[in-house]
Amino acid sequence: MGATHPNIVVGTPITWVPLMRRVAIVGAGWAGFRPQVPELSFRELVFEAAQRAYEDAGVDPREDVDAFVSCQEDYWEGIAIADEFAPEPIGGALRPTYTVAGDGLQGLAQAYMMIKSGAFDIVAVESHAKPSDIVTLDGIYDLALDPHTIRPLRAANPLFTAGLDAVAYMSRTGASRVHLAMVAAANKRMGLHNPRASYAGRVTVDDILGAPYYIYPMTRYEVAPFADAAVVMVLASEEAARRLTDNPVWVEGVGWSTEVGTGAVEYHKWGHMPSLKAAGLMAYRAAGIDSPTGEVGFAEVEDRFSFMELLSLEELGLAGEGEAHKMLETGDFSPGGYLPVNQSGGSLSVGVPFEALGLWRALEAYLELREHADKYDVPRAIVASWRGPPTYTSAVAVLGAQ
Amino acid sequence: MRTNIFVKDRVAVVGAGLTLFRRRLQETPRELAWEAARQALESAGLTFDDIDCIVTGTAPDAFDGLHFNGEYIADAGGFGKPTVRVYVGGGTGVFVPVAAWWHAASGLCDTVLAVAEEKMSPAHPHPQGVFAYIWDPILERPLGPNLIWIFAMEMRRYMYKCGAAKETIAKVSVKNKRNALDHPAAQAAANITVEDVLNSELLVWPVNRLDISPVSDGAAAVILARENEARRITDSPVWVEGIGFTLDNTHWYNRELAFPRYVNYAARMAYKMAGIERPWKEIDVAEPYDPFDYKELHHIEGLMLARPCEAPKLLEEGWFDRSGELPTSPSGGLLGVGNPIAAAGLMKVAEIFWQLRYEAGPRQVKKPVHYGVAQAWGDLMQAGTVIVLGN
Amino acid sequence: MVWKAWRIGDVIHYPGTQEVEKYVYTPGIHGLEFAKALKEGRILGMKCPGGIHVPPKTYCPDGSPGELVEVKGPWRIATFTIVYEDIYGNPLPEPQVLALIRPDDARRGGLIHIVKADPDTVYIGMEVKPRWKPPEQRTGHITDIEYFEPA
Amino acid sequence: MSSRSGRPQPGWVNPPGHYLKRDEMYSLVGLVEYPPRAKYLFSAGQAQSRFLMGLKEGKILGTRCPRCGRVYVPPRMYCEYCHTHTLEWVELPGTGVIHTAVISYIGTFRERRKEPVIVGVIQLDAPGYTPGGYEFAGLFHRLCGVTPEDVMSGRAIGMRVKPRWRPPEERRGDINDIECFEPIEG
Repeated sequence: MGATHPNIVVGTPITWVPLMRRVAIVGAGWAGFRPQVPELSFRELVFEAAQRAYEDAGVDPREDVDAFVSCQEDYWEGIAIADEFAPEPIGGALRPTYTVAGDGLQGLAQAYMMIKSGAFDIVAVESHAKPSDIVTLDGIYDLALDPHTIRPLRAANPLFTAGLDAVAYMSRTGASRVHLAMVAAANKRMGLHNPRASYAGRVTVDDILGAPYYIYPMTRYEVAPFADAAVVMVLASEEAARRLTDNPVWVEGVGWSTEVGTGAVEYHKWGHMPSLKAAGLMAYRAAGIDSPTGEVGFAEVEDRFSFMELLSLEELGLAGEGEAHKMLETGDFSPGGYLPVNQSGGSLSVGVPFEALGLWRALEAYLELREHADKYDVPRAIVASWRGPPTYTSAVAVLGAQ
Repeated sequence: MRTNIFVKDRVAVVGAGLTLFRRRLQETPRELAWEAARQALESAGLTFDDIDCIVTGTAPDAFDGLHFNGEYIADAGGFGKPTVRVYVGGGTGVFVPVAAWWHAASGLCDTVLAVAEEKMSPAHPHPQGVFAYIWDPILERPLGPNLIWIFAMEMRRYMYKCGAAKETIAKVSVKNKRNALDHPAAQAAANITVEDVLNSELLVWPVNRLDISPVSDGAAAVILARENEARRITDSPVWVEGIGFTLDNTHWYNRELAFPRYVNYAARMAYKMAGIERPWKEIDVAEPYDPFDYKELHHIEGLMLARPCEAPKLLEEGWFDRSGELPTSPSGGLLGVGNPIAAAGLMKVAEIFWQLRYEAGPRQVKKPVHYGVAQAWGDLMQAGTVIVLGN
Repeated sequence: MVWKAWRIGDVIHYPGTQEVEKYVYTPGIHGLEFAKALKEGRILGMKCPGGIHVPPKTYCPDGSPGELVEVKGPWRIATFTIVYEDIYGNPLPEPQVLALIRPDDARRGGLIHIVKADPDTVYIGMEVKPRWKPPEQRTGHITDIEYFEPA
Repeated sequence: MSSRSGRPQPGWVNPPGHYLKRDEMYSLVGLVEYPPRAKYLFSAGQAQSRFLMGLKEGKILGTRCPRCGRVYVPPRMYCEYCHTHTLEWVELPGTGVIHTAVISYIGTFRERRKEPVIVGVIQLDAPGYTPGGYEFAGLFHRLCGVTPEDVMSGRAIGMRVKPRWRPPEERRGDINDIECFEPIEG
């Protein structure tokens, strides 16, 4: 340690090297994104996504990739120590490979730090989910609830904590059920243009308002169903990225935060999402953004539950507190509006591939920035994902094409 | 992977703490993690406010019986902080500070709390049952395996390849349980003989009960800081000189079991980063992972602290005793202190930290120490995680 | 995929579990006191810098150890939801009202519990009171409170 | 000790924690006992499905990597060393040698077994590997016809074995369609 970087003029403090070291996404691949993928094991599904990602990036995983990150949780997989199965399909066997038991976006943040540290040049991040392999989904969710204060109540639907948040949010901001339905209808329709959106449809606000409740105040249209999917992304340092591609998508900043552990769910600030706010601020700081107003081209934000899209926009500073539903009314968040949100259709039309959810949002932003960066005044996207319920961890990434 | 001349910031360990390791603790997993964090912070003269980021580690969720177990203990270092749980099975304990290293080395966090927790006692009728679920659900689980099988098979292969006798291997258990007598957190410290090991209950030949570490609850924590911060906190920081980790393929029965190449690759990565070329000479104290007694020898060879098949001979010569040439598991290891899986690995890192600060009290090794290595293993004979510390 | 098995029936779906007979969760340090108090029909909270937190969880958001105190009502609904369908979308025979119920003297948290009331009448700020099981049936669990009902 | 005066003691000195005896734990007020529900239906996928179907027919099938020539048993749809698809299926004779073997006196939940069972790793005869090399095609299974003395003396290691199949009508497309591996006579 203490030696100078060969590319730096002698006398320049070493401290500057990684600070200047930018991180880019140079390739991405996906597979699945269907309600069920019965023909493939989760390993084969991941392999398909990995092949596409490495082809996109133009790298050989056995030669060029320095480390591999896999994002998954044991109980989702039905295997204790599920990381046993992580290395082979992504080309990480006998290589530096590890698991993040968290959202794919948290895995992306790990890769970002690994590259920033200066020790790694190319890192692959993988996340996958096969909810269709789970027979007792409610039983699995039950295990996530505090065994003393919540689980014994035998709540009829373990996703109910989202309902508690939704009611608190609506009461605080004055957003109505119509606004929630507008979010769901818009996302379900936008998804019709997305090959990954299995749950898209020509749904109207009236259809939604007329549907029976799932968890008050939301209907089944407003709660994202589950999907089988795998996503792999390849991240690289600036030098490596320039070598590999002409149009890298830069990871300008990342942030992540846990508000309360699942052992203290009661202490959550209901109707808010402080973890999302903290993650956003962290990511903005890393990206050098003081205020996101006017600094962002589009956003892919959390919408597992319809109200979450509005709440996310507020917590991320993309809408004033209690303003998101008003901006929604004026079309600010529609394609072509002030800030297009969830043009991919969001998770409401793509579904929830468990831990791959955040990485999938990054994938959508990456593809859009790569193909259509010129559509935006500022070719920069905010990607935000929340892990819950019942956890209160969020992760945010700022991606840019410049 | 590049060598550390490209790394911006040196990162140091500045504090470490433990809870008791016991079969049944009253604390919830979340409380255990917090207690360990508190011990670490107090020993470093810090408060929870001083922590920027948290890295947590727990091994299989199926022990604690908590889905998202990382989320359950996530606030143990204070609410509202960047928290992530990393995971490589049994190797998690050493991997937690490895991940914490890049949190600090990247410049994103100044101080990082690395905390690992495990509570094995909630699973009934016996925590051993949980291990059934780490096998391949289609090709291995239907054979009704017990996890000890895989260790026994590896141990048998190692004995066969290296001509190591059960009597020799048992000496690891004797040494570690004796070392643990000086550890206040220890669960299985004892003064036993080789005969005691050989005469204990035969579980899976060649494994007897005293060849194995016990079922434990417990937590451990260390605090890492960037150079400037570390120098402010303490005048004797212990530097993270090298990190290494490797995950081998899933099919352990498609590989030679006598030599742990996954540990070897991880060790090479860590030594390369630390600039260590002759680990058998340059490493002064080691904490190889020892859930089973033969595993310590196996891992010593993987860590290149002995040549393949040489460790049993060196053990006989007293090479690995606290007063020896290269003391291993001076803490008492998992065999002596206990094995709350993820926490046990981090306990090993903490022990190297105390050894390098000359703070290990009665456990302090006799020789002067400059470099120490801690290592953990995990999964189906797959994961090797290594951290090299220096003072 | 460069090739595939011929028909969907040619791929196998293999049943498995990740279960043990049971898990035994110890209540923890504050949890034990909280449980004992429930048996006596009292509810404890935790004094933290900034106010009382319910339920007690041994340590406060800032990491400091909390101090046990008894909390007094009145209890109000801080937020609620009504579950109409289970996670698979099967309608429940009767909708279930779940709420976060906070005593007036607490600053943060509250008890998550079931509210026995007509779903249409529940609102934020509604005063409710715990309906305790008879003392001899109490076991020190959160279910010692059968439900909350309008006060 | 290099410690300054007034420096806090190291974090191992007074480890906190409340130890409980077994009975104490069960009599704790507020103890929650919970039987979990965690059932799955694992997609075996392309490779393992075909392998299991092969077992039903009394065949041990593997896949061959077109680049490095390794034959994988159990098969996978990809080569983990070359990261490429493996398309070609190979039927193996099923014979091989014992790589390691142990005698288990306990079951999954650590209960004592009435009869010990001998299990081990079988290194199968398969093309694509260097003899005596680190990697090989193999299976983990029960061993029969091997005595505890064979295992303890080390005679078992290197012994040539073949699968003992269950009768065709009892096979279900399951790893247990092979009853065990047994020594080849002579």
